[in-house]
Amino acid sequence: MELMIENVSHHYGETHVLEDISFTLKDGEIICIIGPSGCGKSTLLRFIGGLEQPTSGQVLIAGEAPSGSLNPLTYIFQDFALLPWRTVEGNVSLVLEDHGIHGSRANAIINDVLARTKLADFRKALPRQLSGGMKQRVAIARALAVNPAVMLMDEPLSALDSQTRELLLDDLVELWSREKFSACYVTHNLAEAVRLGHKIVVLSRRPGRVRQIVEIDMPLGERFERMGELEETQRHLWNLMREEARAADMELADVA
Amino acid sequence: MELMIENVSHHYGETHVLEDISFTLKDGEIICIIGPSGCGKSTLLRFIGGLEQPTSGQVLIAGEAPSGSLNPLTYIFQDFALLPWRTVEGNVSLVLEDHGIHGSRANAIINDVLARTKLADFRKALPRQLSGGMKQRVAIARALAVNPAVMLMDEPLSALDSQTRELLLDDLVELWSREKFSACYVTHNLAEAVRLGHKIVVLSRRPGRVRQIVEIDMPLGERFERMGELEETQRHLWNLMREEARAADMELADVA
Amino acid sequence: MSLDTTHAPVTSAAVPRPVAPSGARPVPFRGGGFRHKPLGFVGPLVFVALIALWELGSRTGFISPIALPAPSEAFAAFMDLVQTGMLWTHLEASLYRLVVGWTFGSLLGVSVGLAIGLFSFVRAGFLPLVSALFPIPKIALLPLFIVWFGIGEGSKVATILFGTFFPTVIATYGGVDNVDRNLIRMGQSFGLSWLSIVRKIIIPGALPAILSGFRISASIAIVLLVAAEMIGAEFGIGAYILMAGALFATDQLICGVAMLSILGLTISFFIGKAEKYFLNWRT
Amino acid sequence: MSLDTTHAPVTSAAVPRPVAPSGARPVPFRGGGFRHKPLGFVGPLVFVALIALWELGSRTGFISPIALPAPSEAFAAFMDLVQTGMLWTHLEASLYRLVVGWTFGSLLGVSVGLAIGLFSFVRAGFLPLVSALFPIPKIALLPLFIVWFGIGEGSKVATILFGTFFPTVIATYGGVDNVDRNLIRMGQSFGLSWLSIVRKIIIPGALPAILSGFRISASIAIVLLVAAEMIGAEFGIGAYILMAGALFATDQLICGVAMLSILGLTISFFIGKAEKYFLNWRT
Amino acid sequence: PANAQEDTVQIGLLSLTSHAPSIIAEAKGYFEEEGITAEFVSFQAAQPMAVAIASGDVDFGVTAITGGLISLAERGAVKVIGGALQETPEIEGQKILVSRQAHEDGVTTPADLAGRRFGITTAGSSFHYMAHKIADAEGFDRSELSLVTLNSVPAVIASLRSGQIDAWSIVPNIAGGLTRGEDVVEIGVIADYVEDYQVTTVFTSTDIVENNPELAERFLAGFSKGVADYNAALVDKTMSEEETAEIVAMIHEYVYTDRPLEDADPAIRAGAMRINENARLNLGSVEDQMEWFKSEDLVPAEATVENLVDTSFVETF
Ligand SMILES: Nc1ncnc2c1ncn2[C@@H]1O[C@H](COP(=O)(O)OP(=O)(O)OP(=O)(O)O)[C@@H](O)[C@H]1O
Ligand SMILES: Nc1ncnc2c1ncn2[C@@H]1O[C@H](COP(=O)(O)OP(=O)(O)OP(=O)(O)O)[C@@H](O)[C@H]1O
Ligand SMILES: [Mg+2]
Ligand SMILES: [Mg+2]
Repeated sequence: MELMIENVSHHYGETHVLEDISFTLKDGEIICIIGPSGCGKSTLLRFIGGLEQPTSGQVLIAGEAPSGSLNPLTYIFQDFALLPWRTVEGNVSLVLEDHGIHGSRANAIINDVLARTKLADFRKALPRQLSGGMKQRVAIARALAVNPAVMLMDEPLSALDSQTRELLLDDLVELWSREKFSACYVTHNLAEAVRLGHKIVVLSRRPGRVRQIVEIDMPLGERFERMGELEETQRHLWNLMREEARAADMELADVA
Repeated sequence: MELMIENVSHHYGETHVLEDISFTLKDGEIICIIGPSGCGKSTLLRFIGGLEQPTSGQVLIAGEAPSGSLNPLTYIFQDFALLPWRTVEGNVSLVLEDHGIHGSRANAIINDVLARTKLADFRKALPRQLSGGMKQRVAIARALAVNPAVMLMDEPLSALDSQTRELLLDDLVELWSREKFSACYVTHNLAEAVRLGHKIVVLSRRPGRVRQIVEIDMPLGERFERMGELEETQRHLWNLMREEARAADMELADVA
Repeated sequence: MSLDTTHAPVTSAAVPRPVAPSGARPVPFRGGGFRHKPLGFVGPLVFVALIALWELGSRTGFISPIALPAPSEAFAAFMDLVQTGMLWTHLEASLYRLVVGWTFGSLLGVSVGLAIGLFSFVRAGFLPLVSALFPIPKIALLPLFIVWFGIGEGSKVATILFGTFFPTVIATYGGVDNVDRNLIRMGQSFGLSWLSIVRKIIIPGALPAILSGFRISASIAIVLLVAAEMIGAEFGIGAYILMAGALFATDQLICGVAMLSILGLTISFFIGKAEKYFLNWRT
Repeated sequence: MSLDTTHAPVTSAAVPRPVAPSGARPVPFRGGGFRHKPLGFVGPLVFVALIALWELGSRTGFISPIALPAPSEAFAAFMDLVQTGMLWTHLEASLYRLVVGWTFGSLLGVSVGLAIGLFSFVRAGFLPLVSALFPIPKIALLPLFIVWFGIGEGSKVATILFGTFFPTVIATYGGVDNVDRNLIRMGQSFGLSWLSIVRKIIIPGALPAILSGFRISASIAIVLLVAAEMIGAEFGIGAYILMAGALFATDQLICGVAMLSILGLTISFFIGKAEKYFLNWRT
Repeated sequence: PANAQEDTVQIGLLSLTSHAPSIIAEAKGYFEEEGITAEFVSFQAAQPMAVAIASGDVDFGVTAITGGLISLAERGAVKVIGGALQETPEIEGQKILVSRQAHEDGVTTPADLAGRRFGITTAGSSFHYMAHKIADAEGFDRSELSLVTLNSVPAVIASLRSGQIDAWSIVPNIAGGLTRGEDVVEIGVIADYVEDYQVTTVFTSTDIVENNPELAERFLAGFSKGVADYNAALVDKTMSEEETAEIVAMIHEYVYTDRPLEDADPAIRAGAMRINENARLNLGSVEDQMEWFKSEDLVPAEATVENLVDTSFVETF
């Protein structure tokens, strides 16, 4: 299954947010989207998942979703978006219930995804008892439960402290290595982008335009060991973004 | 002026938070404190600033604060701690008013610190109009206004996105190069620690103990260019912390 | 770097455009609902429709005149008030009681609320008292109020004062409790004096809660107006309503009730303005 | 790496201990104040002291018996009620009205509140109506209530029902509005049906606000009890208070008022329990 | 005349001795003789009782003619069908009272009431009417009496005793209780100002008058027997002490229930006023009251006695 983003532009009222974005997400590929604050990354991701519709342009799917995929386009959110009144288990079963999966069938899926995210011991815990890292693991487990074809991740690690982030990054790489899902991964963190992305889409300051698409061929599994080699790519990205980031940071919000 | 932390231990009720912490902060030196979530870093920093008192042990000051220092031990907080109802200018003048500095004298100080933090154009802005990076700049300006001898910083950059963080890190290095303040800098981010720290105090999981104190001799100004060389130190720190961080992350909060 | 091939920088124009294969279809849209379209015109429409229906019902006799007067009759009663100039007399009397009772109730309430919020001893001593006295209906105390405050303006103002005092106390100390502890800690870390912290951090920080307490206490004050004007009031909207009730002049009754409702909306409008003005620093 | 000297790992025991120079002094402590010490004993103490003072004042004649009866007299009135068994008769009558009125008012209020929160049309049409009717004192409508609902339980229950309906509506739609939009978006992103989102995300998310609305509506219901029992009630705490007021039996009046206060505290205690139970997922 | 048919009627009641005839009629089985099962509904004030009769919750009641009653009659909801309490020259009537303070201040006759505070329950109540009658007769302007609306009799009493109002007028049994104390002084009687004042009337819903007049007749028949007993026992005192005590006990079931019978007994007996035999109605007094209501704009200008009273049930004069 492939996703094509075609000439997407968007306005929120007077605010021109995105301008003529086009790229393709291939099967099993991870695309990282980076760009300064407020350039429209989250907005773009909402278009890709069908949660909002762009002013012009369109997002197309080609090919069939793999059989057994309950929800081909599945999000992982920055703020985890767990229901605080449901246990870990309940949060996962939430997304199965609407597909009529209950009882032992649901149980089997829940067992499987919790095992894959190292959460088996926390089945009955409530979100408030979990650390940020664990919460995001639950969100990942929930996403895995619906067997997604494409994962849409909006800064999934940015609410975590950097050590936990490091740990989860490893886990994501491991998950991907076992099962080559495709993903759109929005981040501010260049280190993450070079650790995870097959392609990195660099957006300009608002209105977001595609400044460059950087491809990295190194296999994901090797990148942690060979970070030094990626240093240059990261620096290249930083040079692309530095001025724009500074300008975006200095912008006064025009709230009266 | 030097700060000595002597055998500090602390309990919050039943929770044993810190155990026998000792180290010295010398004049003009930046000490970074790293450790897994919940190991008591913030608590330790509150002891150092005199905001709380440890169960046992003590924090001592030796030597006189430099003349003209209105508030020798000055904090910079993770959440900025700006008064949302005061403008940038008002937030800085807040800390001067109580020392009887008003009018043109205050104005001169405010002008100076806003210029040093590149905020001169934002004098009349309210916090809600500012991006996170700008807010933290205001907090830094406010801290500079009282001419601190020691800056106590509790994850000052962790609420910012990584590009802004990068920018502010540069600014901090620049500020330090001009005026060699001493600082205690709590962070989760190993990259920050190796960029800023003369010494790095590594704490263990709760109850926090000093696991190791790592010294880095490379001048701060050169570190950005020579990050590759620091990669090994960073990896060493990560190896020290990895397991502890994982265990800390997996802890269930024991809220009923 | 053998495997790490950074492509030569390409400008956005040169980014290769994907070509959609023939089987491609748009992603399904699933973000609808749960968002409020502004339909400002519907509100007035519903109002007008309801009043028209009511008038129709009254005219055709479907609504018995004993159960409810026609809106036109209530309006006629209002025009009577305007023409005889009694409107101002009643309004003036009621507003005076509202303003005095509410002002003192709020001032006292804010002071006590601040004290409860700031001092452990006051809190421990007074909070249970406030919780115990809050649920007492003021109307039950009217006979005592006559003895305590007389039948003049005293008891009327006191009724409103008591009614507004308790919710203001509760809103204020709640506001103080909710002031960001980090801001207070910041104040301490810069060595601000106790008074400075209270004046510059705690009071402005509690202001949103205090203002929303005012909103509640204002509506309570209006509700209590009728009870307050039970005792020896010649003029006032509450007295007007009570008299209409005694004479079973339902047109005047509905007219008075509508005036109270409009008064309530007006006050809440002004408090909204005050919030906008004082809390313009909020996001 | 020439300049970057990582020292050989040293265990914490081996970390060199700093030796304090002679001039060293502890950092000044500046974190005091603004923290509440639990002083649970002060509350009851203040209560007891106040009541003792009041009794003393009454006994010595400092407080005129017309102005306020001695607490012991009010207590005697209470014991009278207990001994004659009238306590249960009054309580039963009042509780019945409270429970029925409050239950239906809350059910209706939650339903209308949900509708306002979920459907733009309902919101646009009903919200102005709710805002306009909310500030109307129910006591002003008593003459009409008699016509509409009769003098039996109908008008009493209706008074309480109307009083609780509006705050519940407001709390509920406020709660729905404040449900984290991200959770709703999450539900949509997983393709949950509209009904699933409402049932599993919006209603539990609005529950805290709805429960705190119940707290408010319960105290309003108690306040309205007196007004409700103005109309042809033989029994009930409100009727007891009104009767006491009519006879200037201040001992009974204070006794009745104290019973209302205790009733209010009891209900708010139970709502607190319900909150603990239903919202145990909150931090 | 005994009637085969049994009707249940709701009778509105205030805890006042003037409502005794209904109580006696019920207790002595006079209503039963008329085929009526009586149920009493207690009210704290006359106004809600009138509304309840208009809405059909209550069938019969006895109260003063008030603005509310006329207003409801104008809407075709209620009708006065008979008279009850009336001032008669031979029996002690309503008293004019002033507070001790006012008395010391020189208010010793009703003529001194000009510029004084006179307590009333509500606008359009009988107290309102009496106050203006005094003013009219004493020749000062009605507006010179400052009327204080206190919404309930107890509030008026409290205000009078504490000197917060200067004057009030009230039936003798309440007046007696007040003047026995220190705080209140009697300065006149209403009979001097209103001739043969028809204080209270019997009324019912228009529905009954039009569709079930026969029920009203039976009620009045039972009521009249109660009136006769009441007058005999407490006004004319022609009954034996034993029977009188029995009557007092019956009344005590509903009046002064908060005191033991021993205490209530004198209060019930004291200052009982005559209730018209056979519920005769003084139409002249009613007309005078109607005129006063209109002159004060308390009722619609088009209100008429014809709309208020149905004269077909009892003798009028
Ligand atoms: N629903 C909306 N209505 C109006 N404006 C919006 C809306 N959502 C986002 N915006 C505006 O659109 C712009 C892009 O927002 P978006 O959240 O997509 O940026 P982003 O790149 O994700 O930023 P960040 O890096 O801070 O997450 C911002 O200026 C934002 O204020
Ligand atoms: N005021 C307090 N009362 C009770 N326990 C507290 C208090 N403050 C902190 N703690 C507990 O003490 C421990 C250490 O807290 P602290 O905030 O110092 O950790 P930290 O190292 O700063 O963590 P993080 O990396 O998450 O900021 C935690 O378990 C916390 O729950
Ligand atoms: Mg975003
Ligand atoms: Mg911390």
